[in-house]
Amino acid sequence: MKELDLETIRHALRTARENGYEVVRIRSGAEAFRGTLDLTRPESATPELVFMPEEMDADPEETEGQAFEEIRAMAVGYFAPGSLFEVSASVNKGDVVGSIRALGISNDVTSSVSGKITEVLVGEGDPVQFGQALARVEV
Amino acid sequence: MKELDLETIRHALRTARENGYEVVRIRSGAEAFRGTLDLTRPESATPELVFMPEEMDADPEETEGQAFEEIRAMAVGYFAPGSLFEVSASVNKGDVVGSIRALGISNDVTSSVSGKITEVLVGEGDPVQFGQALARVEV
Amino acid sequence: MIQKVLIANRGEIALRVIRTCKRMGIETVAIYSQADKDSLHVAAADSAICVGEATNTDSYLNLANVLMAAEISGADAVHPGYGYFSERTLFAEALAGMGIKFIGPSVKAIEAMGDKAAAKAAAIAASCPVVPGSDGIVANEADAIRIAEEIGYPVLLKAVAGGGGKGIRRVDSSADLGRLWKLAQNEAQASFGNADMLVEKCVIAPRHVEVQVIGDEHGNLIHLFERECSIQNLRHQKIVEEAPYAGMSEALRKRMGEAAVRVASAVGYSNAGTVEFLVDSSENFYFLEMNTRLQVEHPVTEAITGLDLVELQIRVARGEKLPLTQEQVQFEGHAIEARITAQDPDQQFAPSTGLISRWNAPGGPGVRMDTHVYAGFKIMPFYDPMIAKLIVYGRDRAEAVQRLTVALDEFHVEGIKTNIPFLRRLVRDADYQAGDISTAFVPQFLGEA
Amino acid sequence: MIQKVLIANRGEIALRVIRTCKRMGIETVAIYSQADKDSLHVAAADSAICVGEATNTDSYLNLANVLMAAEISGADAVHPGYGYFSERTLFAEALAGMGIKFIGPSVKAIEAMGDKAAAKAAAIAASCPVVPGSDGIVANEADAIRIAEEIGYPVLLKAVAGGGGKGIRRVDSSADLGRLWKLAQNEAQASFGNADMLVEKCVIAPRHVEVQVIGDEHGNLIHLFERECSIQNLRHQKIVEEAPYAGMSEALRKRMGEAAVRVASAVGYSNAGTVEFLVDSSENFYFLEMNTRLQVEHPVTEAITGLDLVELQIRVARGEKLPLTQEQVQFEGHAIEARITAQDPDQQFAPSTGLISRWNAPGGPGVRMDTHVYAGFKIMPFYDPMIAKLIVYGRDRAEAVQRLTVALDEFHVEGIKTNIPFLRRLVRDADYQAGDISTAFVPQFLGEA
Repeated sequence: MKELDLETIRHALRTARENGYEVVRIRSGAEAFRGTLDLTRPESATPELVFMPEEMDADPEETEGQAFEEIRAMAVGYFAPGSLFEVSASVNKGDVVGSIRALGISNDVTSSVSGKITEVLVGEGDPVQFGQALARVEV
Repeated sequence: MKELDLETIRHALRTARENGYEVVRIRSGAEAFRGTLDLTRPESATPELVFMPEEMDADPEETEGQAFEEIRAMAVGYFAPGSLFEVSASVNKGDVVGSIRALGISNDVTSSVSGKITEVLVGEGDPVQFGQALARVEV
Repeated sequence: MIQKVLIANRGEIALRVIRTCKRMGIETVAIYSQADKDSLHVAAADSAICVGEATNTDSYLNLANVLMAAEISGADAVHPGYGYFSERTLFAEALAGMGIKFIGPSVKAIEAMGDKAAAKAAAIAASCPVVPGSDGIVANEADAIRIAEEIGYPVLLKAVAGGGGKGIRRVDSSADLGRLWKLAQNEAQASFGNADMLVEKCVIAPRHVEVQVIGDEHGNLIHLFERECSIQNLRHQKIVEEAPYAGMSEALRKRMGEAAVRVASAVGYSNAGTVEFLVDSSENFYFLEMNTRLQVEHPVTEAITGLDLVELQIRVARGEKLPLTQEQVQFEGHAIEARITAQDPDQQFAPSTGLISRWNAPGGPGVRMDTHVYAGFKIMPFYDPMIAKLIVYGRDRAEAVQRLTVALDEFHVEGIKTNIPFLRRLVRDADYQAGDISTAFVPQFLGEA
Repeated sequence: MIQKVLIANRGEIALRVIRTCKRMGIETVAIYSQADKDSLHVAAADSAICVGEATNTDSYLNLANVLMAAEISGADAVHPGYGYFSERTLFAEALAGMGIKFIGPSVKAIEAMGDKAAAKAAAIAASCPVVPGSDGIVANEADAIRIAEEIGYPVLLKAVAGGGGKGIRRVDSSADLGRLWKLAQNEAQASFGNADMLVEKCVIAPRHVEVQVIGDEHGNLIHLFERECSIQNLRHQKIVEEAPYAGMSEALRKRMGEAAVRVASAVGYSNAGTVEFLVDSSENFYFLEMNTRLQVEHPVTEAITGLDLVELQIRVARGEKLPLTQEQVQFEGHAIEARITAQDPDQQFAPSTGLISRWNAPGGPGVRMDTHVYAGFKIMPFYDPMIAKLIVYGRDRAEAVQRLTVALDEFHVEGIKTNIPFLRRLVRDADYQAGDISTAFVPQFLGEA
């Protein structure tokens, strides 16, 4: 789920209006918006509002121009690494990197990205929950 | 109490910081401030923050260049108008415009502004609460 | 022994179960969907396991993920709450296979009561009155017409696999039966994967009265008096429930309580369950169905008996004998529960979602709040619209109604629409205040309003 | 008749009184300072009158404004809550002169108990044990030394006009007495406008146990059992209170209840009041003072007796006889109240102000919340730091302590600092859990922590 959804923006605007702010800058992950509210209009009228994408500052973790993503568990169970599941291994999107054993059945874990594994976060037999990061990949 | 106290500003800043806003503009009555937050510093550090008085936009009710203020009750009791308490009367700051009777004692009501009364909001014997608007004055 | 319980549910009921577990010194594991990460049930548990994305089928109804959450957590028991897997024998069986205790009745009892025809047969065998109708599944439309003419219109067509007010169609004359029979069968097939139907006499404007029972695994079974649940919306979902049924004669209370115990005993019932009845204006009562789980409205029973039903569930699940006999169960005072839902009463109760920007809940003497939400919580469209239960207690019904009225007036929510304005009007209705209610109350009230 | 009540107070206690008035069908008028316009007590009342600016002296303690608010509102009665004007005879007298009923005891009774020396004399006359000490006001330092040596150190110097733990100094030896005598006199003069002092034996590590009484205006007076209030902070302010005092023998309960009724009767007491005692480890009890008003901690008495104390106050104020006799008052179970304050336990409990950005209050079975705040409410520096009362009920003390522990763990507040982390540690203390407490508990606990 994306954090910066319409609801977030609506909430920010409401907060801004209630507090009398005119400029709203919202940042979330790789997205940023700047909005200007016309506070002289009543709330029910269409707000005079312009939201524009902004230049983002570099993320502190990405200062060297690198980007990281994570391979995540899409099931609850016990993890078993595949042969590709090790630091420095190159993976392609869709590659099977391991499996999650649940109720006696093995479910493949595929990489959601292409890149080089820089860190493995779970080991053989570790219990994992849905969405848990299994490995970091430099993309 | 003035609305725009330190507490309000602190609250606005906290809200701004929590929501990732960088520019905070606070307006209250005749005062307005604009602040810029440096969000890259941790909260405990002295914030990089400049608050400066701003030019105020005209109040929608003052579009014709007029400004209104209100004479307010500073006690709870029954109101009795004085001779100046009528529409079109000119009052000076400090003029006695009526009284509030409380526990058998009459307490003078003085005008907090100079100008012309444009509207009277209470009549002889009306009960009034603290802070209640008694009359509108064009200043 | 039960030392660690996984709660296979979400929201207020998960939080409710966690509260009792913590009080009993039992470790708790919550499960949650990605959309529910900020729910109070997650914060309250000792640990929490994410079981999937927002939608129910991806998370709370993802059997493999929920079972595996129980396994990897090391829980020795699972509390199912209500809804979700609470009445699914597959779930209870799978847990048994994993050596994890299901906090609820036996698979056999769930099965016996999950099939409406079998449940009705069990009630008849236990000398409990049932609504006149077909002796089991009706083979075809012709049989349905014959039975309807025998027992007299109006009749109800009920899906064998339905429940909680779902899968029911009223038929007022033989002219309508053919069309509605097909419709009802199709709906039942689509909703429950089972098109089998019953035909039942439609009791006019009955009260919905249910009896709480609880049994241990040593054959002891008692009832904890009744709840009056006639205030139901147009979809037969309960909105306002109370205990006791203040207008009930002591003789009827005794007869219904005993009948409920007989029905439950007939299927070897253990743990908490509810036997639902219709009661007509002449104090005739008819077995309706049995819910083999904790009920949403269980707090009103807790309020008048002073018992903690979740505690009793856990104690009998760990093999203890019931700590009290039928004679030791007493009730005092009157309790009412109002279900607070994120629904817009001005828009045909359409679900309302969004960020709760203000949540000023009522409080003070005699007020209990059960909720997983708070100011700052975002209501998502994925789940049941019930976001809180307001339970009030008074020395008698009049005092409870007064407390409910005051509490609803205080309850102030912004950011989403709720049914609170509707409830405020409802509790001011003269018939409601007089206790003159039936399942026909809300339709009439909405027609008048 | 009482048809319209002005509540001459703010915050949770004003809201608490409003709740009962509304339930009884009585119209309510709130008063508020400009700083309190968003408090829930203002929203809950039928109408509200602003009585001044933020500070107490400008608003809630502005006698003319509060009296005139009562007059212009058309209220026929005023409930004073606790603190503020609740024990000021001038206020009660002025209301009487305006033909407005003061919901509280007679001016004579307030006067008799407001003067510590007179109160002690009344207790002695009613054959109620008192702490050994001066027979009334001590004339000078020399007399103070003589009495202290008679009764033995440590002794307490107490301002005649003090109360609620204020205006008390402990003296451990004759070497300190001279200096502390002057200091205490100066403080008493500054705080209460009255430098008169008593000297009393300091009972070591006593329990603070108080008895709730209520009388009607026809001479009937009963007690509603005791509250154990030994958990007090370093300023002698109660933090955690419970009812009953679980470790008390039935014989002592009976003796103290009867003594409280005798003391109250001796001054012709009507309405609700509390007789406070010290109890030593040998079950000796000593009259301390009488509070002639509703007490902060009254909800624990409500929880175990099922009574609504504000309702009883209003009923006797409108001339009704007490609706129950001493024999009809029963208690069941155990209740504990924890005062939630906006104070930072890591900064010597310094007051904390600001916007409450998150307020996730506990709930569920046996939990009562009394508060006027919510997420979005701004805590101002002008008032008492107590922002909420958490009251839990259980079948016995152990269950109540468990519920309190669970509830405190759930209680999540952001934006301001609260004493909740301190309370969480306190309820986990082994001595606290065992009920092994005294007024020395908190100082010891803080020393250890």
